[in-house]
Amino acid sequence: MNRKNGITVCIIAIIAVVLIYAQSGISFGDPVYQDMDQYFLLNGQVQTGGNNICTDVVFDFRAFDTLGEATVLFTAVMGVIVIFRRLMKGEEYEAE
Amino acid sequence: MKQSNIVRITADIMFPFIMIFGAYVVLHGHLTPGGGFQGGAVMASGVVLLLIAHCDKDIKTLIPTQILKNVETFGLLLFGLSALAAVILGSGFFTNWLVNTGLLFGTPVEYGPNPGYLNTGGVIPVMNIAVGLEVLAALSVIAVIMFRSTEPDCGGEEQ
Amino acid sequence: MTGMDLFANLPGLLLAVPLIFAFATPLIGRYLPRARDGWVLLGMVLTTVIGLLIASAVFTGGTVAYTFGVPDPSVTVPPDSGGIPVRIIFNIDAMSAFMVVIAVVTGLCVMLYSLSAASRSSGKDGYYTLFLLLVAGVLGMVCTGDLFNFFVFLEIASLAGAALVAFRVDKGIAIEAGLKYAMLSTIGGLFFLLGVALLFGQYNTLNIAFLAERMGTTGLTTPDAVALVLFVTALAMKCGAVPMHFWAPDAYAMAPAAVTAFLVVSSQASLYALFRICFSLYGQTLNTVLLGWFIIILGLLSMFIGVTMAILQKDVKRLMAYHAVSQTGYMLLGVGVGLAVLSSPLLLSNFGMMAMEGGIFHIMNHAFYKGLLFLTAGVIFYRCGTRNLNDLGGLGHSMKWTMLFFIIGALAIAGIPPFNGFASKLMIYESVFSFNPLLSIIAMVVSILTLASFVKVFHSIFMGPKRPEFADVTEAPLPMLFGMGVLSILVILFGIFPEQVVEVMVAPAASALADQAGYIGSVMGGA
Amino acid sequence: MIEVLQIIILIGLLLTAILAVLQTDLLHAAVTLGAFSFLLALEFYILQAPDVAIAEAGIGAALTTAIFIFAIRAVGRKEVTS
Repeated sequence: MNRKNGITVCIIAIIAVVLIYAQSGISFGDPVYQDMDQYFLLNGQVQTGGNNICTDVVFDFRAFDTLGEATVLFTAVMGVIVIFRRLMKGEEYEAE
Repeated sequence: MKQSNIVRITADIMFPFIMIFGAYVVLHGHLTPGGGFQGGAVMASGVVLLLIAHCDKDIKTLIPTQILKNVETFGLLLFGLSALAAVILGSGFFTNWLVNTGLLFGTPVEYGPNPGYLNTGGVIPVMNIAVGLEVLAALSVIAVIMFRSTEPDCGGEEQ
Repeated sequence: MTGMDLFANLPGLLLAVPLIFAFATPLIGRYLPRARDGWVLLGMVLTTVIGLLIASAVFTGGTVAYTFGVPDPSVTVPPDSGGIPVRIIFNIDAMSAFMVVIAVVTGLCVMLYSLSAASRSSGKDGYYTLFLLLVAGVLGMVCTGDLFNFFVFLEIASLAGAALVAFRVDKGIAIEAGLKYAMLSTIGGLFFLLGVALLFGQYNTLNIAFLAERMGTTGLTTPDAVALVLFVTALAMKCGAVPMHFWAPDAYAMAPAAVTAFLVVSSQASLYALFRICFSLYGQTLNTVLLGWFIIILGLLSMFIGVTMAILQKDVKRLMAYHAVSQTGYMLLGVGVGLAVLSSPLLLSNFGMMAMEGGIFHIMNHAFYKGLLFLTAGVIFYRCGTRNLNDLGGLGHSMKWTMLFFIIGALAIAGIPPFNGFASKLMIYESVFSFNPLLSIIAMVVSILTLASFVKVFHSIFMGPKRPEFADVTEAPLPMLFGMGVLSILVILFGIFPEQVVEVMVAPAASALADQAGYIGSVMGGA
Repeated sequence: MIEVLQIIILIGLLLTAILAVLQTDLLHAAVTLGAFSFLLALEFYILQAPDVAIAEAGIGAALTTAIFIFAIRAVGRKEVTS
């Protein structure tokens, strides 16, 4: 058990070091390319009519992703309904 | 697991305020920080608060699962169909077909700071409301189902 | 653009139709339970029709780029943006169209099969909803040209898949398998998301084509390399390649048979994404020889370990699941060889393209014959109630059609002519032999072991005297036979006419995958 | 001033995260995780992402904790180590 824990900690440490090393190559708050952000900031308000640029991006420029995220939530609900159906109803259930 | 009166009454008093704050976040999604997801989550946390405070059988009549499921489906269909309406009106899927038309939510907006008008944003507020309903219902359904099926004394009862 | 133009919006509808049908299914199941089967079947048929229309448009007219949220979806780059794509773009080239064909055809067959297979179980609303969501997730994964959008559909497919794996809740082990699948998918998904974040932080875009272009001008930075490692880990995990294959036997064995047949397609969508990222995103920026060899070694390990583990199994579906791992190795091997010689046009035209064609053709063949095999295993379980090889026997007397379908599937997976497995395996053997003879010999040995394993299975299920406990076992219901029949006709057709299939679908897919400049050009304009 | 607040929050995040792993009482661990989410929401707010902060407060601090508590009610409070 202890040895297993040690290996787990080592793996997590290696992953952490690699990720920190990787993101140190990206300057925080000062990206090299920022043209898409600028496009959103300059055109978002007029094109979509929303003052909140975040919502403009989420519900207009990337609305399809939002539908996807809503679907993820719906999938989770259906999964919960399916998996808990025996505990909820206690009905007889036959396999396949 | 019955909670004390203090918890129950506090939850009862807090519930409408939480719901109104959530509805505010949803409806003003295109003007102020927040939106459908955030407001829906806030409203769902109100429902969960009720659920925790009233850990007894009355809650079944208070929060019927089937209505929540129907609200969820309605929200998702509203979202999907308001996106599909753009195709029927002759433009691309997910086009913002209400913006700058002068109709509902269709007032044009100038670039720059402004006080924030509710009647703007095109389909963004519609989708915000749809997602708000969906998230409220979905998270509540998950919580309610998990609550009922883990209840030691009333698991396995009729829904 | 004025008026309703459905044909221009087909890529959008391809996702809208299954999603909206899935959203409405619980409502219909609750208030109109008689209409539910027809409703989900209608949804699946519509999706199939749209998918096949898109595929034919792509195979005849070239790549279709579809932008979400603009009045004219063919305009990928807004004119006032200074030449950057800002919205979500579906970039359906021949490779994507190829995967769409696999997904919709298998999906339709599995849906037909499910109509009777699920008739005895509870929770049918949830089953059909999740199945439609799984189909939508797979279709989104293979169509999208946007990394974050891919992640969203990966999540949908993973969650729906996990819930369907755990569908038979009366068995605790099904829940365990579902939980395992969900955990693995979540870890894979988060790895993928981290990789996307590393790329987005540098290049400020999520579009694969535009990322590839910017990465080409910048050169490979350290975060890019780490992101590649994360992508390859996540997607190899999701497609069940060997060091990360341990979820596959549990999930494939415990899911209902129809779901397993489609989970194979879901895994292959991850495989597609692995190839897409290696070729279209990193293609020219990276030393592809190293990456190619890495994928070849993954493939060899999967082939060999998968088949040796399969021989030991007693459970029919577990055995088939290990074979699925092993067959994934062939695809990795074929496309890996293509990737290893990508930078050398001479070797690529000599045998690289053929290896890639073989690997890609094998994706389709595997989806069909493995789907068929899983469905026959499902029929046997449906009628006999057991999947243990030691308890089965003598079913050849009462289930003649099922036996025929099983023979077709087994011969196809073992690579016996004239079935489709032979066609793609032959292409892989030939081309890999010119690359490195040893690899080809290993592939052939694995094929022989596969044959041996299936002879054993066939013998213990169908041969021998009729057993008293299976005396009243009858042939499978008609919808099940129909679903299996369509798949087996495809298996035979693709085996008899492989040249035509390769010419129409596989060769365009392989050249689309190898052609990074064309992929970038289809979004960014020009070439 | 804001830096000091940020450092305090980040130290708090680290502490709650470690505590949540080390707790053997599952209920305590769930509540610690709720505190972690709350601090994370504050941090998002300071980093000028109020949208994310509201979502994190609603989902992370309230709903996830509640669902953990429902699950703990079914399986018992003590972690079983074999």
